[in-house]
Amino acid sequence: MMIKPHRIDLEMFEGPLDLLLFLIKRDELNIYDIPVAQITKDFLEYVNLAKELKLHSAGDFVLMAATLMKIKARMLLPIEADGDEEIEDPRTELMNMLLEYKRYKEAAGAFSNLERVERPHYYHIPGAWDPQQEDKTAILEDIKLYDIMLTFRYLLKNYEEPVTHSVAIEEVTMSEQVGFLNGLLQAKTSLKFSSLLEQFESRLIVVVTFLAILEMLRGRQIKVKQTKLFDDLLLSRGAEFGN
Amino acid sequence: MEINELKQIVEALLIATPEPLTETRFKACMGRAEPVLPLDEIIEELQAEYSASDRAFFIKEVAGGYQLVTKAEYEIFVKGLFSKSGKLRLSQAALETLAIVSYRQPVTRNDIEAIRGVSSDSSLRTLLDRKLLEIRGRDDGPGRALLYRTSIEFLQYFGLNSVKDLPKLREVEDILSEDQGELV
Amino acid sequence: MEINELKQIVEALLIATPEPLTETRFKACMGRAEPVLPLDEIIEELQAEYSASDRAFFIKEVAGGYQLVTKAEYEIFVKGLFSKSGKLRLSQAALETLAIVSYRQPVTRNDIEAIRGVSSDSSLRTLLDRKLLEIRGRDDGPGRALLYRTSIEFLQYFGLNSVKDLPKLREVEDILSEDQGELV
Repeated sequence: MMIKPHRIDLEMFEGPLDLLLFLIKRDELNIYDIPVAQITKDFLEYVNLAKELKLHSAGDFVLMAATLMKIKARMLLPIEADGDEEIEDPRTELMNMLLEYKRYKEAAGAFSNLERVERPHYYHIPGAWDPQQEDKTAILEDIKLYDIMLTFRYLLKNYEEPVTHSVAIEEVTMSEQVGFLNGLLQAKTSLKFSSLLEQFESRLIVVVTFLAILEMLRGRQIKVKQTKLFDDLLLSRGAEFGN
Repeated sequence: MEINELKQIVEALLIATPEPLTETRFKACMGRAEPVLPLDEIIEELQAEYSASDRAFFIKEVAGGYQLVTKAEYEIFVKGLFSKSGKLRLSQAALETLAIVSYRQPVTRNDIEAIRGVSSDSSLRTLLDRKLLEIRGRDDGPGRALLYRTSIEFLQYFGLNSVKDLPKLREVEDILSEDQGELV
Repeated sequence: MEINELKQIVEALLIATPEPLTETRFKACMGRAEPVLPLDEIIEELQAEYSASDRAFFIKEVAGGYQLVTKAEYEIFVKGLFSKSGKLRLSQAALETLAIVSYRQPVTRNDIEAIRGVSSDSSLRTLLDRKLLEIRGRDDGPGRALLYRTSIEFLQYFGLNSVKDLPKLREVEDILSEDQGELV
């Protein structure tokens, strides 16, 4: 099935799990026995598109792509009958994730229905200010911790130390981040993705770095290992490292 | 105290209350006035009266109490009172996030993202802005992450009486057997 | 449009409106529905109806508009709604003061006013009255100013074990900075 994904298609999905569920349904795949090679190929097509489109959630798709490739690799390994230890299907964890996500996706649908039913009704809210009261300042209802936090943040931005808040917009390109990762991997044989994240102050850089990793992964300049789904990624040098 | 008097008092309370009127709150308002009927009996009488006199509103049982709401047929007029963003429908991402929080609360942001497989910052922000979620303390784990919970506004928004009335979450086994069925 | 229908629409609007219903707002809600009587005429009819049917509320003209309020005789019951109300209601000024004390405690009145840029006496008094803040000790500085902190009640209300559990600004930024990724 070689239907080229379009921008619209990709934006329909809430994330990599949603996209995988779609592929499984579209191709009538058995969730118990997912053909990993096929689904990885289809998935990567979408991910490349996400990258081109510079989607907000591209990083999450990259992570899933790495996971799929890892599962695919493990499926190719010969199964060694190693004593009476039971060998787990490398796809089990992914299957559980998909099923769990599907439950909540369905529940979201039920909430959406409730929302539609309740929408035409408006609650009576007594006047936010009490006409008997002389104080005409607005009374804020139901203050939450979040409001306290936002208020403090707002006050700090407006009244205090305005100099320290002049954050310069950082310009960062993908090729810069490729160079940066190359440099790091020259100095060290491997590095943790989480430790990379810690040094970036803006999410902009994080996303660009994600994209750089995908690029290098495709060019086999690096390898990515992950022991568990959504676990930390371990980056190391690939076959084409430095080229 | 006579039922008519009680009905008027409850009506006054429903007009003045900023949140659903519960039995507890009702008793607190009544103080030492005696004898008092249970709130739900008075509500029932009042509801019948509103219905008979063709009022544009009715009493809704929500979030463990009672609150006045407008009838659905006036929506086209009433919505003019609010800016568009006031009743914007929630996005699929926000609904998924809300579903996860509502069934598993209290949860951390990581818990949500582990299930959704995608960053959920912007949904969390929308839900906090709309007061459907609230931050409630911290996790005991090493990260001491912030915990999220649904609010009373969440119950009101979906017209639920309590979190026990949430739409049923299907079991994994059910989903599996259905999907297997489709393949056969 | 008939007067009875108009009365019902206005009633729905009065129930749902968060601020007094003005003629302008009423017209906006009616859109192109025609013909429409002036709001004050409809209000008059509705008022007569409420009075005849002994409702516990009436329509009050306030701030150039109309609002439903409870009759004065129910005041003794209604005030029970606001004693130790479940929801925290504060003015913007009081919220700002509370936010500063929460994050900067212990603080003096001067510290608060330096950040807010305005006198904060009355907010501090409100917050002390509501037991959200308390005075504990004095500053070591020359003025020996009083020091303000949040109270146990404050922690309980927000479900916190200690003030250390308040969300950190960095954690808020995480949620608020969602849109940056789209700039790539």
